Amino acid sequence: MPVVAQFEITYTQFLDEHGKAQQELPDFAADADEMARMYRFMHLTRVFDRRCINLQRTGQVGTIASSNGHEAAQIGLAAAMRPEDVLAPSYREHGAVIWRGVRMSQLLAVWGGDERGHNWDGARHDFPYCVPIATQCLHAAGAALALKMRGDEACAVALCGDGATSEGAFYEALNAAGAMNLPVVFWVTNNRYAISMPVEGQTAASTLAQKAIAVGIPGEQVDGNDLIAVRNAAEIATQRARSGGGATLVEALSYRLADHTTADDATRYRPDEEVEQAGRRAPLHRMKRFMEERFGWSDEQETALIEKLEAEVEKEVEAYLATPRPKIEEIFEHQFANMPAALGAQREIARKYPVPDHG
Amino acid sequence: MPVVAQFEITYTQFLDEHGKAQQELPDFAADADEMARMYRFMHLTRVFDRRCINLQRTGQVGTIASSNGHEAAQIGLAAAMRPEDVLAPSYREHGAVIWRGVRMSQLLAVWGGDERGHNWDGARHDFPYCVPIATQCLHAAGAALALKMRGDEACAVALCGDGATSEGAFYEALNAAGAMNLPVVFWVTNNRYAISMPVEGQTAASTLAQKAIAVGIPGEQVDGNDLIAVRNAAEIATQRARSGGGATLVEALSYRLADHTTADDATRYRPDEEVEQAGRRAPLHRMKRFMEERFGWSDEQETALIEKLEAEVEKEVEAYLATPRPKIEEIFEHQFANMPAALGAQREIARKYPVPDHG
Amino acid sequence: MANLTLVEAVNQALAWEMAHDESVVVFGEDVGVNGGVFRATVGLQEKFGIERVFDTPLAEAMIAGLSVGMATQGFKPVPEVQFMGFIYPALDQIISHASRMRNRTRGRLTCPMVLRAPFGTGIRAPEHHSESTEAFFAHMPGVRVVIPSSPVRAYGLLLSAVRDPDPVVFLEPKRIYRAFRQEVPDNGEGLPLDKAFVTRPGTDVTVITWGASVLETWNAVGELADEGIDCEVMDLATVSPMDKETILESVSRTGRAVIVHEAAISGGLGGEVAAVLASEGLYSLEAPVVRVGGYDAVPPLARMEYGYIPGIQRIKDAVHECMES
Amino acid sequence: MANLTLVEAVNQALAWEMAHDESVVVFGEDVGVNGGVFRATVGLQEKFGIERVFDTPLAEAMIAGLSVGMATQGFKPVPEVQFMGFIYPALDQIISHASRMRNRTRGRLTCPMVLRAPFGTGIRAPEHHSESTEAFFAHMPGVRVVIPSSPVRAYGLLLSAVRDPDPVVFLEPKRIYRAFRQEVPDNGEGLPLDKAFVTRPGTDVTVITWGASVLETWNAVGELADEGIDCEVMDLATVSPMDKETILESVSRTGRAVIVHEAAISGGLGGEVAAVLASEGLYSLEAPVVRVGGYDAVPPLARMEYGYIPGIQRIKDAVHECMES
Ligand SMILES: Cc1ncc(C[n+]2csc(CCOP(=O)(O)OP(=O)(O)O)c2C)c(N)n1
Ligand SMILES: Cc1ncc(C[n+]2csc(CCOP(=O)(O)OP(=O)(O)O)c2C)c(N)n1
Ligand SMILES: [Mg+2]
Ligand SMILES: [Mg+2]
Repeated sequence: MPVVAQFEITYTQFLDEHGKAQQELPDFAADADEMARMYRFMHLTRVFDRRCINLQRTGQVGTIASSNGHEAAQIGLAAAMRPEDVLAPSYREHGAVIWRGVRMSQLLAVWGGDERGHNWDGARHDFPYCVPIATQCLHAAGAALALKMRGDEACAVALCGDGATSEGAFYEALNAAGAMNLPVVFWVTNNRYAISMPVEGQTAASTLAQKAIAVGIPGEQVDGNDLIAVRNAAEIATQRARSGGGATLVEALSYRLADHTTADDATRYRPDEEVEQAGRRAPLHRMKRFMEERFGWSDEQETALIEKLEAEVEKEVEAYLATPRPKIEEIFEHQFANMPAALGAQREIARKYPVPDHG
Repeated sequence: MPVVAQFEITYTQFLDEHGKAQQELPDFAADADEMARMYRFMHLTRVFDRRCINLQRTGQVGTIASSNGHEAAQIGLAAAMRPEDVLAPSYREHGAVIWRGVRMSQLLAVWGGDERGHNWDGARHDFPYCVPIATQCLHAAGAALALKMRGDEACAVALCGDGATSEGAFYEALNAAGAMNLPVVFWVTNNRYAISMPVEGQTAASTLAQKAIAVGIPGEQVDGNDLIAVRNAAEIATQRARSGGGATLVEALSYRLADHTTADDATRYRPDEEVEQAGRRAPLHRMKRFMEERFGWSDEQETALIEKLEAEVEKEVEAYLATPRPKIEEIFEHQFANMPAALGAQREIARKYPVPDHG
Repeated sequence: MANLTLVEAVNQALAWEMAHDESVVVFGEDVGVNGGVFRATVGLQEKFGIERVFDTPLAEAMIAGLSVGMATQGFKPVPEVQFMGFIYPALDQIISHASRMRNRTRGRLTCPMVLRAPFGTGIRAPEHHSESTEAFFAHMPGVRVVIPSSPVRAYGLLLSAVRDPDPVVFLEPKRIYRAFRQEVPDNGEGLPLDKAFVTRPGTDVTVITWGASVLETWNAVGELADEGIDCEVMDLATVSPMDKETILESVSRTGRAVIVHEAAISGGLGGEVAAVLASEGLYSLEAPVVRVGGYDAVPPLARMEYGYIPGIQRIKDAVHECMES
Repeated sequence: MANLTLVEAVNQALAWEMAHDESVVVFGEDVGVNGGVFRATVGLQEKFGIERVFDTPLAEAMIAGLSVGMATQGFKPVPEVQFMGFIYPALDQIISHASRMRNRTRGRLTCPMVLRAPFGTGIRAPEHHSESTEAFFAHMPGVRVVIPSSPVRAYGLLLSAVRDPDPVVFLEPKRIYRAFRQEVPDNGEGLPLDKAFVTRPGTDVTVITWGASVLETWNAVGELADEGIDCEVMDLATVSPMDKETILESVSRTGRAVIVHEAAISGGLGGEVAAVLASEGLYSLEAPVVRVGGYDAVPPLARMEYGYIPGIQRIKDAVHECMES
């Protein structure tokens, strides 16, 4: 039987879990400032995340998803993007959007139940956090088509999880991107779980990267806890997209080190040992080692950095808590550019009733 | 970069377009009766199809999809199935369902605008023709799960086209079948077009078979105009499913030799030469050569067979035309097992009005 | 006899029916090991095995389509969609197949299945977790839409839904999943799928509601009673096909109707109730029908959601408006 | 000045707007080379190039999602869904994203797009080709639903729809795509998206309709005129947000209302019209509101479809019923 097509999927890692280089590093890894900048944002993501959980526990924000364990995947990818690129994030991508200029107080507003948070700073054309799984992949494809039609040298990037790869929307987005040769990167952070479902239950495919084969685009696997591997892969994929090379699927292998959200209790479905083991492979550990070895990063600097970041986060928390409550009128004012008469009448009714807080 | 996964897609053909064997043939090909039976049904499909088009032109059925060119793919597959297997066909699979015992008069009823046609004979548990593209793939997966839970040694088969492979439903069905190791065969008859869209426009994938790789199931390509290749692939895939080996995707390469439906005019979007060329590779041609060479099939037999089949079809056409018109009451009687009072009241209203035919 | 919350009653009904009907299968996202994000299916996998209670890949169209396939082949799937906001990818399979499999095959194949989904606002959840689009499903011929609003009704209606030979969309008001408890005898007795529940007889005005709004309605009606306004309260529950008789009979006595639901008013199911009154009950109407519902806006995030859904005061004002005109 | 059918007027409107607005893009299944299965987009690819008029892979959720992505980035997508029966996979993107992008970002991103789809019965097509589920979209805050029922209105309403800064679901009654012709000046003038059309003034009863039913309604009203019944006829057209004022004003004069549409009655948009009358127009009603629609059954295949949708006689009987009570 003649073979009519052949494919292979590669895996890339630069730093092992102890921060030791496994192969020659890309140039950016020698740039002390750039590495320090990314390392700083990884820590910021972690510090912010910790504070978010604590705000939820004290009832100051609602249910929130943790990015614990995703620091390298989020920062490495964001760092490879340009301001004019378009990001379509899932709900867990705090580090990536903060890098792109969103204020932490705005993210807190989103999780605090205030739509104004999504009217965020930074990349104003980026999509808001997306909750319906995988639907943002189609938005990224559409944005990519817009960029292509305008002839911009820019690309769109969709971020989603392992569970998202089971949705038809994920596949339709990839297939359209391939068929139309769109400048888009589909970035799957495989953190091993979709709430309680381990990735092995999502699909019989041995990698998620190979889903690219179904649509005729390149797909590859990288160590998602290795900042250098992530950024390297993200640079290649985004550059391919910007230069007319079309779409890429990247699977970043990582692990969700927290509960799915603050409404979840992961001990119900996964053993503590597994989480501890994964913790030892956490992105920040190996980056710390790397920073120490390459750039003589010290414990003093580490402590000072974290203190500084905590103060930064605290300022944003204060800004969030100090934000006056939205007015009920606001829920009517952005349904249409031109408010229909009947809706205006409903707004007048709503005005008459105080809005109780949650009991 | 270590390679973590490798794949290949094979293509199988036994008979070239002149009916010459390209490799050793499977056993069934030596069985004169079985081959004659399949050949007969291929012709029946063709004769029936021709008559359908003509009935539409004379306004005796509505818009209808032609199976011209699909004879090998439909009969070869159906012949590999067992009565207890479950078929989930698209709207174009006349040959396959007739083989499974559906009366031609019932198919005519369906296309004539009478739901009673789908209350058809033969495999009573088979799904009706499915119009919403690819949605039947999920039904086949569900049926397969039912068979698996019952421990039956049987499988489900979904039939769809090349265009269907772009739908999320197609992918979700394949992925679920892989993840749950379901006894199901996804059979894609790639006839090169989805109405006016050539398959090259559907996807950047070089084969449709490789879509199996995305979900971790075997996928292969066969010559869909080669009855022997089709039946051989169908036997392997269905047997794999029945024996616990899980799902398979088969892409059968064929060509739609007619307009998409009687409502379509294919000359708008494809050159006559292309159709003529494809016509020379038509399934019946090479089967005739094969029957001649292997079993001394003669032109007299051919003519006699076609006359006999035309008479058979005519009987069914008469039965269809003689079927009394459905009653308007019937549109109410199968909405629920127990008719709600309000619906019963609506039925009484409907009774009062004569139902005009189309003007 | 167990003192249960609404979500516990759902669980008890599923357990009863699975124990008594081999063909019942429960699946969805996180319904197995995890027992459902609201614990509705907790313990079922242990009790009935991973074959009959299992987690699926993350794909709602698949969950619905798989159910259609199984239902036509002799099983009774009871899939869960995690939140109503994620039911939309499944809508095609419900309207194009589940709802019409019986009709399009003239009874050859049928589709007995129950698609469960929590719906409505009120749990401080992220976007898309507060949908109340029951009206979509109530406009699908061949589908029943059932909404329980108490533990007792959740148990009895879910049993009947699973036993029903046709597809049922079973929407659970998650805001009151744990709002109160009731004694729910585990006796396997179902409740009718074609009868609205008059939960409080009254003479002045009929207040028709369903879902979590029964809670505010109940409190409003209590306060109105102190003012001397005697409301008849109806939990429509089996919202489609709708029990017009009970609605018309009640309003024929009270002469007035107020409708309360969380869904957006325009195009909401309250319109169907009002339309029934306008065409079949007009002569009993002594005052305009008043609809109180979510506004014609996207359900807001947590901080404004209680300004969006009908609160006690808004319901009381609506009843006053109805009484005074 | 061109004498056009409804579908030709759609084509003329698309051509005008594409010529005058660079950001307008048309795509979908078979809309390019093939010019659309109903020829609605014929000639556009030749005129405006394959970049702006192109065929997509076969995936409706993708078509809608792609549109959302493009619309947020400055384009005005005008995708076509080939038949309304195949719009359901796209529904999630419409309600979860298109309808709320503006609201959830508080205006930072918007979603100006027009999703076109032919709808309704009457062309002897196979299953799933006769859907009329406009009520689904009319229950989505943030979405406009527009239904033209004449060549002139198709042209003017589509122009306004494409120019509208928010998402519009534009449903074309394919049964009357070629039923009659009108002079349609190609002047680029849009029609308002918030006004119903009174197509015949009358004094006895207001007949409110939309889509292909305008045809039977028109014939029925003509025959009724001969009997001396003077109907005011209203094409609701912009069915959501609904023009309540025009409805209420008309019924305040006639005192009677009959609603005619193809969709299933229960949960249909006629219910919303009747509800508006029951709550805001009750005192003008001299008779029960009568709804005439498709029955609460799956739209039947060709042989029975004219027994399903409201025919001339059924409409006349409804008007008589309304007049006599
Ligand atoms: C369409 C849809 N279905 C279900 C959900 C509920 N849900 C929220 S997150 C989640 C799991 C997602 O897993 P994955 O894609 O791996 O992303 P992760 O949360 O692990 O980052 C589910 C099922 C949803 N938000 N959207
Ligand atoms: C969900 C859906 N979208 C669109 C259509 C309209 N339509 C009918 S057949 C067809 C093309 C199908 O092509 P393919 O899958 O290759 O099957 P073929 O007709 O070639 O056998 C389309 C777009 C449909 N029936 N269902
Ligand atoms: Mg995950
Ligand atoms: Mg095809």
